[in-house]
Amino acid sequence: MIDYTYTIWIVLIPLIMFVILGLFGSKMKPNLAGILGSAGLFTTTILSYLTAYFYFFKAEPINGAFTSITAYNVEWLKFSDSLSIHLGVLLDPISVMMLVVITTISLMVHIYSIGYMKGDSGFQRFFAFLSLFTFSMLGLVVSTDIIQMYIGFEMVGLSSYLLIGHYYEKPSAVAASNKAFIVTRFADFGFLIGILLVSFYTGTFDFNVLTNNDASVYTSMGHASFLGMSALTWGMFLIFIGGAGKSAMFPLHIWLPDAMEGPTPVSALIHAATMVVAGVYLVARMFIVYHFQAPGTLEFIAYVGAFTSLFAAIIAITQYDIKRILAFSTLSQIGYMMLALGVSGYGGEGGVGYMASMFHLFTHAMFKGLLFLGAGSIIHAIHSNDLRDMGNLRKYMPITFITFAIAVLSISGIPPFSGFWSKDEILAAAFEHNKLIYFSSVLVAGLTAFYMSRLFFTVFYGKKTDYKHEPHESSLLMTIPLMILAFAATFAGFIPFSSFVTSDGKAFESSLSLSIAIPSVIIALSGIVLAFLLYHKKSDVPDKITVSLGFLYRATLNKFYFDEIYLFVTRKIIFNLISRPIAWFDKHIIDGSMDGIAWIIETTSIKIKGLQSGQLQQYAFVFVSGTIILVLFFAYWFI
Amino acid sequence: MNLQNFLLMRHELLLILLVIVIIFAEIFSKEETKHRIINFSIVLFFIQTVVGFLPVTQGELFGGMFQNDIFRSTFKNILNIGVLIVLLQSSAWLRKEENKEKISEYIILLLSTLIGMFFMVSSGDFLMMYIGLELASLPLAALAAYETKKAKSAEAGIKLLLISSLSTGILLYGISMIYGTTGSIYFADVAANFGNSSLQILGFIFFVAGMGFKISLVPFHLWTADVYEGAPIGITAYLSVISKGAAIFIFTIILYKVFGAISHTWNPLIYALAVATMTIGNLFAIRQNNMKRFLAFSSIAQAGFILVGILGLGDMGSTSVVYYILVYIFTNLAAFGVVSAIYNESGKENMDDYNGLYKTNPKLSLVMTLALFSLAGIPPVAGFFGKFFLFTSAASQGLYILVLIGVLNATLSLYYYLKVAKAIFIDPSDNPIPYFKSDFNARVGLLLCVIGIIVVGFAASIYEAIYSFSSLI
Amino acid sequence: MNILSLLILIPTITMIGIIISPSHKIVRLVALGGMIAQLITALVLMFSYFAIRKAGITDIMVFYQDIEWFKTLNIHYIVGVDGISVAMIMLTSVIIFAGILASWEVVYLQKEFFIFLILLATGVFGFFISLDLFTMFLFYEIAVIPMYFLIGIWGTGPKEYSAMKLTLMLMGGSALMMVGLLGLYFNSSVDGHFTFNMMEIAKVNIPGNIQMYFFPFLFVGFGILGALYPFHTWSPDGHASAPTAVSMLHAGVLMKLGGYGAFRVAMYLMPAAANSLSWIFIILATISVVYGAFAVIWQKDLKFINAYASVSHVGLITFALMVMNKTSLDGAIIQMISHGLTTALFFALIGMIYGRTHTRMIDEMGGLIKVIPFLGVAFIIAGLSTLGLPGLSGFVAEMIIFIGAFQHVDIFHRVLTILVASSIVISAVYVLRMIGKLLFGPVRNEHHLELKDAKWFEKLSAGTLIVCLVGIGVAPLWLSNLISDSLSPILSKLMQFSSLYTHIF
Amino acid sequence: MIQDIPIQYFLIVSTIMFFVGICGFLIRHNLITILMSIELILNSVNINFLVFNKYLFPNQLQGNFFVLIVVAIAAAEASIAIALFINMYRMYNNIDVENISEMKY
Amino acid sequence: MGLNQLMFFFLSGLILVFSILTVTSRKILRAAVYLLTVLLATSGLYFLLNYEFMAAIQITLYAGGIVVLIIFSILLTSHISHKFERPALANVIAASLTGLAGSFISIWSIMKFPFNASTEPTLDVNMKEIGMQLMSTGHQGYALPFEVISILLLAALISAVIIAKKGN
Repeated sequence: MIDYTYTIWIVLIPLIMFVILGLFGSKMKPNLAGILGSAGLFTTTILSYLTAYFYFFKAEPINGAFTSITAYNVEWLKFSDSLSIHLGVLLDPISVMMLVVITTISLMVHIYSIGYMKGDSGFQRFFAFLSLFTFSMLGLVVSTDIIQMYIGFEMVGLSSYLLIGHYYEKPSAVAASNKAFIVTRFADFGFLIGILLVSFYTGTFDFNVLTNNDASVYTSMGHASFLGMSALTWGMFLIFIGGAGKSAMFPLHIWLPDAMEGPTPVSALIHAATMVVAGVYLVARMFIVYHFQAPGTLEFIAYVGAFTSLFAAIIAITQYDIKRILAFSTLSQIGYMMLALGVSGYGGEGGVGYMASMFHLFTHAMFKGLLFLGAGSIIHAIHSNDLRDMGNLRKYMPITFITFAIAVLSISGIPPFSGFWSKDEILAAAFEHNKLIYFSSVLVAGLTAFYMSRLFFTVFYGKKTDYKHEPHESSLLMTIPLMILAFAATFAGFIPFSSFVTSDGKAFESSLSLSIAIPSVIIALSGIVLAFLLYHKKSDVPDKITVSLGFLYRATLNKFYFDEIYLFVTRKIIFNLISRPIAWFDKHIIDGSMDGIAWIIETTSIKIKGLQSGQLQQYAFVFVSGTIILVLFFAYWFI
Repeated sequence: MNLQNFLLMRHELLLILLVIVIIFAEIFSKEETKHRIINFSIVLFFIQTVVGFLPVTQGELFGGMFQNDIFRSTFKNILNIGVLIVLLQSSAWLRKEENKEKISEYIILLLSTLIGMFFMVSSGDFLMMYIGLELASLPLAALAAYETKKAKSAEAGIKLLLISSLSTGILLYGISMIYGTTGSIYFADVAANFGNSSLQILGFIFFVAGMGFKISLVPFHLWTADVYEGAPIGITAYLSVISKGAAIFIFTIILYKVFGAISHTWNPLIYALAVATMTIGNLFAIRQNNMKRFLAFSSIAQAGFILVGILGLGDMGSTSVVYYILVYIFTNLAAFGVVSAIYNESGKENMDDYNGLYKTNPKLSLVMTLALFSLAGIPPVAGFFGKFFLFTSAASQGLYILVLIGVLNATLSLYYYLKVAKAIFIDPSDNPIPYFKSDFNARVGLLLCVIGIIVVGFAASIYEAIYSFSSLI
Repeated sequence: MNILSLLILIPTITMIGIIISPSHKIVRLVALGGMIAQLITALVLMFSYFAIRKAGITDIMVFYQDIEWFKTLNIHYIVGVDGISVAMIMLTSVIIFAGILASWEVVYLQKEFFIFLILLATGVFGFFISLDLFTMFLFYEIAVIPMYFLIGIWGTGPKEYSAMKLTLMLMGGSALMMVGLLGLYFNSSVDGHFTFNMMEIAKVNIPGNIQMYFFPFLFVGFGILGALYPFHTWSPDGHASAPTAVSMLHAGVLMKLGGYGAFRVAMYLMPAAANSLSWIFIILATISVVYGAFAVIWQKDLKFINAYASVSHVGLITFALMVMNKTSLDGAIIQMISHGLTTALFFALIGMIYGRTHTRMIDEMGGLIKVIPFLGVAFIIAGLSTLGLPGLSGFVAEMIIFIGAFQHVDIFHRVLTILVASSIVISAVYVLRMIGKLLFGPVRNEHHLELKDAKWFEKLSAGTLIVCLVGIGVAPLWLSNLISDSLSPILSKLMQFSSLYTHIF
Repeated sequence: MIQDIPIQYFLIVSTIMFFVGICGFLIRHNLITILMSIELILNSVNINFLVFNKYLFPNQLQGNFFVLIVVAIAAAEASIAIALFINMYRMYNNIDVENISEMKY
Repeated sequence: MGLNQLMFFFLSGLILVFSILTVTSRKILRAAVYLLTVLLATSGLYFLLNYEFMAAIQITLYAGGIVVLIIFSILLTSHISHKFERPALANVIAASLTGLAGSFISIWSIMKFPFNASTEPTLDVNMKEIGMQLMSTGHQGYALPFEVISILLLAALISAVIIAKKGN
């Protein structure tokens, strides 16, 4: 038996780094802070790899399945003998896989950022927050307890907030960070209620109990139902809402594009590779419960995923901001993961969707991280996010060009790049399960290839030469991570994922099904070709197309006006129709009634002052008549 | 008249002696040394006060007309302390040029009203009570009009006298009916024969009206503010605490002992009077600017609170009432002491003249604040305890609604007490009352008050002592 | 000498020390010294409490001391603490310590300021250690009255109005309380031997109808201090006008007196009425939480923002109290502490920022984190605790309350829990909006570019509070243990009368 | 003897006199007339005392002495009142009740 | 109708009529004279009651003392020919209503009360008896009130003096 207790350090080292950098960072030289942060993370990465190595290769699977191991556990809060919150480290295939992903990407981003953020006034702060984020994310994935998961969700939300708002003097960055936090907070509210509901019926927060297939905890459940759905279904649904918020599923997706206001490495780390998949991870973590106890919700998840992927892909076509395109593509890809989970079965071959989802999560982290870092490199070079300012960059930035190309091919699902393999599994799973979703997914594959190629060709081809400053290739600190990730994006697809990460922990043999692969590759290729034709050099064809599409185009360009709808809801309804009236009500009615009492007393006091007229005879009159009235009252009426 | 009798009546006899001594002093002192009479009489009075504290036995004289016991004599001691403080506080004012000629008269009259109150407190029949009451009222009217040059003073005197006469008339009518229906003016006989016929109730209510005038209960209170405003401050203080306290005391005793049989009738009556008195007093106090007038209405409200305590019946009721009067004497005299010190110094007696007082006269301000808090019933000063016990006493009879009205009124009263505090501490002023040092006597008086305000609350033994005495009557 | 009486004695001595101090520098040193002594005493108390419990002593109250005072009325000076009071005493001593530091630079009538401040603290300490209802009431009023002067003299804005309103409303509350207390007193015995001793009254089964009569008095009376809807309006005005340390102490501790009293006196002594009337107050509390949170959004003044946020958060306390199961009660107490610390920190920071910018309107400030990073960061931490971020105490408290409340068998309570929990979203909205406007964005007023960051005492003040916030947030178990043992006697009494609420975890 | 006159007759007379006095107190302008009304009031009370004494409790003299005292006090009262009036007369040159309504509210 | 009754009605009529005249007369000196009449008639009632001593007191002290005092002060402060204005009608109505209500209630109560004429022997009221009781200190003794009254009179004297005394 391997002692995994050390894994707690995987989580703690980034936290310690955060504390050190947070408290003393401002007194350090910037580079020292960067190196310190990276060094800490490097240690963590090594530990994670070690863990993965031990877990997957050294430990003997029991009954051929990877078991989940509680490596570390501490009671954090206790409510009763049976109900308590624990914090700890839970190792199972997906959490170990996530450890690898997170530390890898995070390390890359750390190194990259030393170059990218050079000269930034908030350099140390940036690294402190990166550490905080890494800590939160790692803490999230190793949750032993659903509350720990919730805490992780909140904490990554916070770090995301802080990092998006890195350029806090830019109002748009502040607005974006607020939006990200509030929207995910809203989702977390759902998550919280879900937790409350589920734990109410199961009496536990512990994942080991909750996700135990034979768990008797569900059998004791009452038949409570609401609107025709069982309470547990509702609970799981609400928990999904939490995941949907973090993973920016429709309609909670609105924060993600805006989150691109943050520094690009942050986008790569948080808004592409790690945090946004937390929702997927959550669903995967509770997959057994979904599958057995709330299949309806799972179905729903599949549709939400499919819709989001299509919806985002469509929007991505029309955008001009390079990071926004990537953001929408992220949405789309996460939608893939979600739908894969949604269509998955349990155990063995049937659980291919689950496996595919995790697989895609893994490969996506690599190539999307790469895309963002590449985009960062481009932005760093030309100081703009706008596609229209770019062109012909392959000449100036060869390394970026090549690595970016690999990433684009990978995301488009062109073999042998990693994206192909995982996407193929997803399509296969969808095909098995639901033809509608399948077709939609294939369409998305094509769209993905198209808009990524559009981006690619626009940036790197064309004849644009009128740069104010000559763009140049980024420094080694930035290109080395690109290269490493490009390597990963190229070859990650060859990892036999199904032998490691499956729904029931048991390895199975997954095979490439040509009947699925060939159509999807053809679609992807045609997308690329179309994009090449339209964008490889400047032409007016795209403009004509946009004009002919009219409203549809404008709607897409404006992201189907979702931001406006949200703005309407918040500004008009919550602010103006709820908050303002309440503030008014409080000031004038509630407080007014208190002041009103004072006013009544004061007024009475003024009104009755005539009683004290200063005239002796009136006093006497009151005196006498008072006496007589008292006599009348007490001598006659009372007796 | 043996020694025993003398001891029983020593408060009254000593006071009479004191008055005679002062008359002689007046006669034999020279014009320029007249002001020494003040300190002379204060010292004498102090001795008298101390003697009053000697133990007393229970007994009655003159066939029951005069009754004394430790409870009554304790109360007289309380009054003595109050009067001592009043004398200390008025000495600066008495020394003023315009009052120089009438110093000893002032003291004599004051002391003779005190004699009246002592007789009233010790009375065992309506006749003595009536005489005591009159002796306690008539000279006060003259004292109220003491500043003969001032229109307000004259007005106060006339108002007091005439309303007092009217109330006496009504009181007497009531007493006559009580006499007619019970056949006696002795308390003991009346108590035995009092019934519930409407004529008796009528007599009783007329009696209450007459007493209500002295205690200034609503609706018999209207004279209070005007007289308080017009009278010299010392007299105002005297009226508001000593005179009122004595009246409340005998009123309580009479209610309990004489009219105990019809307590079910007077309970609602006192209830109604209490509510009216508290509320009206407070409502009027809110708007006042003149400090004396303000304290007048405040004292009306305080009388209402005391009535709440009376409703507690039994030992608890009388204890809480006497205890509160004790607290109230110190408290109100402290307030009047400050007002009078300031008036003597600057001639100002309006609330807004007090703006910024704390900056110039912090000590006086603190005394005033203590007094106000005690009046409002804010801990840790004595007023809190006093009020708490009053309400406790009423609650013991289950009168929770009355207690609620009472405490809400106390809250309302806090409003105007805080207004004074606000003027003193918060409101800025362009020309605040400049710093001054009041004379020795006044400071001693205030010191006594402050000690009283602080000690009486915490020293549970005082309450216990009163409680143990109250069961004796 | 009983250590509890020391908690009253030290402030008293400190006040005397302040009175005789010759110069204003010494005054504040004396005040600080006194409050450090107080803090140490409180720490000693806490550790000895743990030691006593560890030693297996299971008395409900420890450090019990009973001195007869008014014999005939059976009024005693009785002190004693259990875990809950110890926690509240710790809270108070931390906040008064931070408060003294936060008012380090009060110049105007400094002596008086510190005297009033410490007098207020004395009242609070006395309240928490009292087991006799009379002394408890006495200390309660001692705690309330200095507020008038503190706000009236050293406040800002419409200070007289606010001070008066605050005082009158709170004293109105105490008026109601008094009726309730007397009602308890006169029903505290079967043989006519009345008592104010809480532990004695707890042994008596007061008839149900009498409980129904007096419970509202006590609960609302305390509730007014606890900003129970709709009697909360003193709080925004009062806080807005109060000087920094006073807001801290008031929102941090004094409002807890309400919750604590409602719990310790009203609910503990009248459990039957508490059970049957809980539905009214739980609805009020729910309104208070949601309504308060919504009301914040529209506010522009930092202090109003925090005051309404306080309304919302103390509403949560009432809510949790009224759910009446172990977890939620535990949560209620922790929320008291957490809110105390958070809001004290908030007010401290607002005061410090106001001292620099001379405005509290968020529209008139911006980008301050650039110029005053320490205050900015501390402000963000306070904000995060307010919105219940994990790792800070706010989260712990809210989580316990939600979990506890949701364990209630009654569907009604669970629905309300969901409503109440929605406040976490609203609080995120207003906190982030406030932080965004105040600290981020461009610096709106160029004068603000010259502001200086926190001085040592400000750092110490805020730092102390932050350490406590984080300490509780990271490791709440000890606090929860401290409290939950002491809940059992109260809970068992409450349970005795709940035929409805049997399903408790 | 007077047995043929019922006691109530006396009482009615005195009562009416009492209230006439009170009416006088309430309506007269001149302070001296107000004082005279008070005398009426006291006089009616005296009648009461004596009548009760005579009719109901003739074996003692409580009523008599009460009246004696009341008369004495009434005299004292009147003397002080008149002193006050004279003092006032010096100030206003008349003694109307309107003069004494300076202090109010 | 016996002589006593006749006397009674005569005196009562006198009292009532002159009482009312006292409080309504618009000439002050006349009012004083009416008051005197009332007081004298009252002393007549006392004679009727066989209280000769009290009647004498009434005449000397009341009629002789107080009324003289009053007239004296009238002369000092008023013009004899001065005729008062009529009091305001509202005042009159309010006052008379109060008076009527008061007398109605009182008389009603009186009529309802069962007065039992005493069967005990009547004490012979002579000067000696009065003197004895006045000086007696026991039950039914009035030495104390007598003494206190003297203080009161002294105080009243001083009071009157300090007020009426002309300042310097």
